[in-house]
Amino acid sequence: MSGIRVENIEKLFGKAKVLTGVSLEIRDQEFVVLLGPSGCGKTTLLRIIAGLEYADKGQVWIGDREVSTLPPRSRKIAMVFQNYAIFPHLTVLENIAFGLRMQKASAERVKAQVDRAATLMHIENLLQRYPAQLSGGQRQRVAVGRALAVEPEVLLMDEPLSNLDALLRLEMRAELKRLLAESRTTTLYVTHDQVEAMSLADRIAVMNVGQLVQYDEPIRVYQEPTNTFVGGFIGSPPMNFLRLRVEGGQARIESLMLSLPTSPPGQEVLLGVRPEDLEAYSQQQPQSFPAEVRVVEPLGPHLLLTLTYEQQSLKATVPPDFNISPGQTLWLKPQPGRLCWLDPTSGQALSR
Amino acid sequence: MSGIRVENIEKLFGKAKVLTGVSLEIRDQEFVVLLGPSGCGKTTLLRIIAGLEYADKGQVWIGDREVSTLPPRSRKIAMVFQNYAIFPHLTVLENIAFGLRMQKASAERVKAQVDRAATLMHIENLLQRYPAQLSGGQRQRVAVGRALAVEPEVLLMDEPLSNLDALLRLEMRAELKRLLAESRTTTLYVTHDQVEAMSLADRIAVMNVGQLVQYDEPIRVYQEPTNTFVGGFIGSPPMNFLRLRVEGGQARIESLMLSLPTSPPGQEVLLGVRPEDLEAYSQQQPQSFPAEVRVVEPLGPHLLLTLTYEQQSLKATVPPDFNISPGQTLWLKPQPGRLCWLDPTSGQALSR
Amino acid sequence: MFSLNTRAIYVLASLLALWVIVPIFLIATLAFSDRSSVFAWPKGIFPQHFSLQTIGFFFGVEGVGRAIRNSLVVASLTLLFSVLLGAPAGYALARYRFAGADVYRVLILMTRAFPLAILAIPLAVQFIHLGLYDTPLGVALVHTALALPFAVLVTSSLFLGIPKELEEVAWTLGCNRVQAFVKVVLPLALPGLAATAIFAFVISWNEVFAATLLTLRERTLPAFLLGALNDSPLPFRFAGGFLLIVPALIFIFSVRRYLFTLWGIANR
Amino acid sequence: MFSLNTRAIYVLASLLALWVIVPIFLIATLAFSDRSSVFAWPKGIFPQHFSLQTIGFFFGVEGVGRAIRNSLVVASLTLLFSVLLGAPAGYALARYRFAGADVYRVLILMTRAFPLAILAIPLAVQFIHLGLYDTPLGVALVHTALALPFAVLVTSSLFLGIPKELEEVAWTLGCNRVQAFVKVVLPLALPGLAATAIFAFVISWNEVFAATLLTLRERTLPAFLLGALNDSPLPFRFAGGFLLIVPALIFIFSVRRYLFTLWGIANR
Repeated sequence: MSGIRVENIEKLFGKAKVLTGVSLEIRDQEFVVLLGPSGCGKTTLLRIIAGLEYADKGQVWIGDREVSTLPPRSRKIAMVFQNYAIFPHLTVLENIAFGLRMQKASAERVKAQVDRAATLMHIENLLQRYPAQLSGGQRQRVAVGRALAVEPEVLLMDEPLSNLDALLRLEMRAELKRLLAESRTTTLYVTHDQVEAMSLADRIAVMNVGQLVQYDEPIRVYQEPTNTFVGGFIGSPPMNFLRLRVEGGQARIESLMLSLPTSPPGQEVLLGVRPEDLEAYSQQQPQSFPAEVRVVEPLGPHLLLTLTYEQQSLKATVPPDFNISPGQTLWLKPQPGRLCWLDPTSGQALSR
Repeated sequence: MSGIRVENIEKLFGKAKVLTGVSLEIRDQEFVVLLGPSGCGKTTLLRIIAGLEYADKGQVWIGDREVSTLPPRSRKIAMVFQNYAIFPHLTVLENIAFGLRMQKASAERVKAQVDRAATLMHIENLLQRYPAQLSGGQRQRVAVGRALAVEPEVLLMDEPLSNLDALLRLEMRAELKRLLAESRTTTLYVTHDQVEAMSLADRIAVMNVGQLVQYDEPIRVYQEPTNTFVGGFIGSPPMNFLRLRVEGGQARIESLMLSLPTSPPGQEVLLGVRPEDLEAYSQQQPQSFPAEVRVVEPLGPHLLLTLTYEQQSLKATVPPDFNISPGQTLWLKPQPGRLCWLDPTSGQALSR
Repeated sequence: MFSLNTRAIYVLASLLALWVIVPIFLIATLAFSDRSSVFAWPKGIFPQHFSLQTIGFFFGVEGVGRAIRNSLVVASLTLLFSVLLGAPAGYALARYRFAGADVYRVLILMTRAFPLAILAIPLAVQFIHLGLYDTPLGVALVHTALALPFAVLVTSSLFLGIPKELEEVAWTLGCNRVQAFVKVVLPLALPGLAATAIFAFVISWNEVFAATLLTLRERTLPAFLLGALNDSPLPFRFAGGFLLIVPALIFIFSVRRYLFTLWGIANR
Repeated sequence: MFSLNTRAIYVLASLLALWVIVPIFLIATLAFSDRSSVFAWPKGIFPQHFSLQTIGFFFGVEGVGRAIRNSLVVASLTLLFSVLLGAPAGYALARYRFAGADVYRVLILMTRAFPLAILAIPLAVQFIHLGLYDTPLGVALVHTALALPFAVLVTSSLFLGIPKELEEVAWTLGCNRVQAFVKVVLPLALPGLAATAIFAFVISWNEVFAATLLTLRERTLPAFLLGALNDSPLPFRFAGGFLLIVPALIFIFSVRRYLFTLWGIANR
C-alpha cells in the first residue's frame, strides 16, 4: 500500500481545459473522495491516475514511483467502474481471478485470494454463476471483489454506487465503508453525490471547473466552506447565504449585531448559515431576527421552512411538531459557533 | 373546480394486471400525491383519470360527472407531463394559449389568461421565445402555465420535477407548493420520490403492485405506516424493523419491556421505529437497550449510525458532535410515542 | 499516444469518404470533358478540358429523351405511392409497440442481401395478364414495393422522434385525434416526410433490374442505358452514369442538414 | 378503442411480413414443382406436385456448374477481404468518436440510393489494363468495395456494444492492449463477426451488375442467369431465382436470434 501524489495536472480535450493545474496528495491507507458536479474534471483526474488517460502537464506518483508515463498494467492499481465492467463471458470466479491469472499466480494463490475476496464481499455462493444471472448489487460486489483480489497498492472507484437504486445504495454505502476500513487500502473515490462523500471520506476533495477548491475533513467542508460554491453544493438543502450590511466592523440583521472574524473588503458581507443552525421561535427572542414563512414542507424527521428576510430567501429546519403556517413571522436565532462569513463579490470565505 | 372519484379501477396490459381494483377519492381543492415505486401502476391510474388510457373495469368521476368513457378533451382536466411536452414549433405564448385557442376563446380572454399564467409562473419575459431557447426549469414553468391557463377543474401532474437537477428540484418543489396553495386547483400528482410526496401533499396515496396500501396525511403515513412496505419505502434511511419476542403481552428487548396495543397473533412481533426516534447514550440508561456500532457516517446535520442488535441491523441518527466509533456499544432509548407494532408474518400493522 | 490515434482515425475517415466520393467525382468530370479526355488513361484528377460535347452527344441519342420522361413519371408515381402508403404505416409502427416490430426491422435490413429484383420474374408473368406490362404504372408499382419498406422504416423513425406526449397534451387541451395530428405532429414531421419522398424518388430513379424485366419499349433511363451499354461508346456511358447520379446528389445536398437529425432520430 | 388499434397493428404487421415472405415462398415452391405447375395460372398456394424435375433440369444446363463455382470463389474472397479490412476499421470507428462519424453513417445509408454498380464502368476499363478483367479476383475486389461500408458499419455497431470499460478494466488488471483485445473483446465479438462475414458473402452472391460488366466467360451465377434470362424457359428462371435466395435464407435462419441483438446494438 502507498499514497498517491499528483502535481500540477493539466488536461485539454480539444481546446477545452478540463483540468487546470490540480495538485493533490492522498496519504497511505487514506480514503479520499473527489466530489464535484458533472463536468468538473473529477473522473478525468481519476483516469489520469489510473493511466487510462495521459495528462498534458504534471506528474503522478504512486508510493515513491513516478508513474506518469506507465501504462495502467504497471501502476499496481485496481479500478471499479461505474458500470462495473464485469466480463460477461467469464464466471464470477474467473472474473475475480482475472488479474491473478495475468500475474501468472500459482493455483493455490489464485484459490486463496479468490476465496478471501469472495468471503469479504459475501459472494461465496455465486462463484460459478455468469454475470447475466446477477443482480445490480451482486455485480457491484463482484467488481469490488475483483479489484481487491489483486491486492492493489491503490484502489480507484468511479461512482460505483450510482447505478443502484436508492435503498440499495444506502445499504452498500455503509457496507463499503465498513469493508474498506477493514482492508485499509488507499482509496480514491469519485462521486457527484455529496451525501456519499460526507458518509465515506476521511477527506473530501471538492472540485469545480477543473480546479480543486477545498480539501479537508467532511465535517469541516460542511461547516466551513471556503466559498459559496462549496456551501451551495454540499448539504441538502444547501447553506443559506444572507447579504448583510457592515456597521462598525459588525454585521447587522435588524437589531442583531454579529461580530466578524476580520473586517470585510466592502460595505456588505455574506453570512453563510446551514438551515439546521437557525433556531426558530414563534415569539421575539434576544439574539434573533424576524423572517416571514412562505412555504412549510413536512419531510418526516423535520419541517423544512422557506422564509424571506428583506427579499432574501432562506431555508430553516424545525422539529416535526412545530406549529407554523405560511404568512406567519418567525424569529430565527443563528447558532453562534456555526456561522461562516464570506465576501459577497468574490464568494470566498473571509480568513478567520 | 371539483373533486375526483375513482371506483374499483382494474387495468390489464396484455395478461399482466397493473391495477387490481383501486378506489380513491380526492376532495375539491385538495392536493393528493400518488406515491409508489416504479411499476406500481401510479402513472397508469393518472392516465386513466386523464382519459389517455381506458380502464378495463371501474368508473372515474370528476365533480359529479361520470367521465369513464369521455375522451381527454371533454374531461375539463389539464396535465403536466414528465418531459413537459412543450410544442417545439410554437412560441411560449402560443404554447400557453393553445388550450384557449382550441376553446375559441376571445382575443381579450386569451391575452388576459396568458398574462395571468405567465405572471404566476414568472415567465413574462419569455413569451416570444421558442422552447429550444429555454432551460429545463423554464420549460417546466411553461408546462405548468399552459395547464393553469385553461382553468381546469382538475390538474394532473406526472413526475413534473424528475427531469430537473437536485438543487433546482428543491427550489421548484417549494415554489410549486406555494403556487398551487394559491390557485387552489384540485391536484393529483404522481411521483416515486418520497421526500417530494411528504413535502407537497395534503394527503399521500401510497401504491404498491397495483393496489392502494395507505391513504392519509403525510405525517401519519410517516409515523404510522400500515405495513412494512410503507415504512421501508418512506423515509431515508427507512424505518427500522426489529423482530422481538412477546412475553406476557409485552415485547421484550433485553431488560426493556414495551407494551403492545393489542396482543399479536404469534410469539413474535415487529417493532417499527424511525432512526431519529432512537435516542443514543454512551452509558446504560433506564428504558434502553444495547447495540453495537458497525459504521459511522457523518452526513452534516447528523451522524448516521449502523448498529446491530442480536444480528439484526438497524440505523440511528445522532447529533454531529456525538463522539462514537465503530465497535463501541451504545444504549438506545426508543421514544415512547413514536413506535409502531407490526405482525412479522403478514407485515401488517397491529390495530391500535 | 492519444493524438496518434486521433490522427489515424482522421486518415481512416478520409479514406472511407474518398471511397464514395472519388468514383462520383470521376464520372462527373468525365461527363463534362471532351472526347479526348474520356479516352485518356491514366486520367488526370481535374477535368482538363471542360466541354459540353460529351453530354450534348448523349442527349442527341435517340430514345434518351423518352427514357428520361418515363423515368420521371415512374419515379414521381413511386414517390406518391410510397408516401401515401408508407407514412400511415410508419405512424402506426411508431405509436404502437408490438411484438413483430423488431422482426420487421431486421427484415428490412436484410433486403440489402435479398435479390428482391429477381422476384420480379413471376410478377412479369402476372403483369402481362393484367395489362400492366410495359407501362410506367406497372414499373412504379414494383418500385413502390421496393421503396415502401424504407419509407415505412424512415417515417416510423421520424414519428418515433416526435414524443407521444405532444399529442397527448394536445388531446387534454381540447383537440380530437385528427386536430392533434394536424396541429402538432404534421408541422414537426414535414421536413422528414419531404426527405422520405425524395428518397423514394431516388430509389426508383436508379432501379434497373425490375425496370428492364417489366418493360420493352417504355424503358426507364437506367434500363435504357443497360440495354445500350455493350454497344455504346465510352462518352455515352459516362454521361449516362452522371445523369443517374444527379438526383441522388441533389437529394443529399438539399437535405444534408436534415439527414443528420434523421439519423439521430433513427438511432433512438 | 385501444384493442381495436392493437388489432389493426397486428394486421398491418402481418401484411408487411407477407410482403417479403410471399414472393420468396412462391419462388421456392415453384422451384420444387413439376413443369405443369410452373405454367399454371393463377397458381395455388401450396406446391401441388412436389418434384425435383425443375431443379434437376436447371442443374443440367451447361455452364450452371461453372457459374456456381465462380460465385462461390468470388463470395468467399469477398467475405475474407471484407472482414479483414472492415473489422479493424469498425473497431477504430467504435472506439474513437470523431467529427466525421455521423457523416459516414449517412453516406452508407445513402448507398441504397446510389447506383454504385454503374460506377463499375470506369473500373472495367482500368481492370482490362491491370489484367483483372474476367477474373474472380477482379469481381471479388469490386464486391468487397460494395460490401465494405456495410461491414464497417455493422462491426462498428458490434464493437460499440462492447463497453470500452471492459477493455480498460483488463488493462488495469495486467493486460496490454493486444491481450485485452484477444481475451475480452474477441470472445464477445465473435458471433457478430461471423454474421458480418456471412452478410458479405450474401451481398456478393446476389450482386449482378458489376459481375455482368466485369466478366465475359467467368460469369457468376446471377450474371449467368441474367445473360440467359431472356431466352430461357420459366422453370429455369424459377430454379435460378431459388438458388439465388438460398444463401440469404440460410443466413437469416442461422443467425436470426443473433440478429436481434445486433440490431439492438446498432440502435444504441
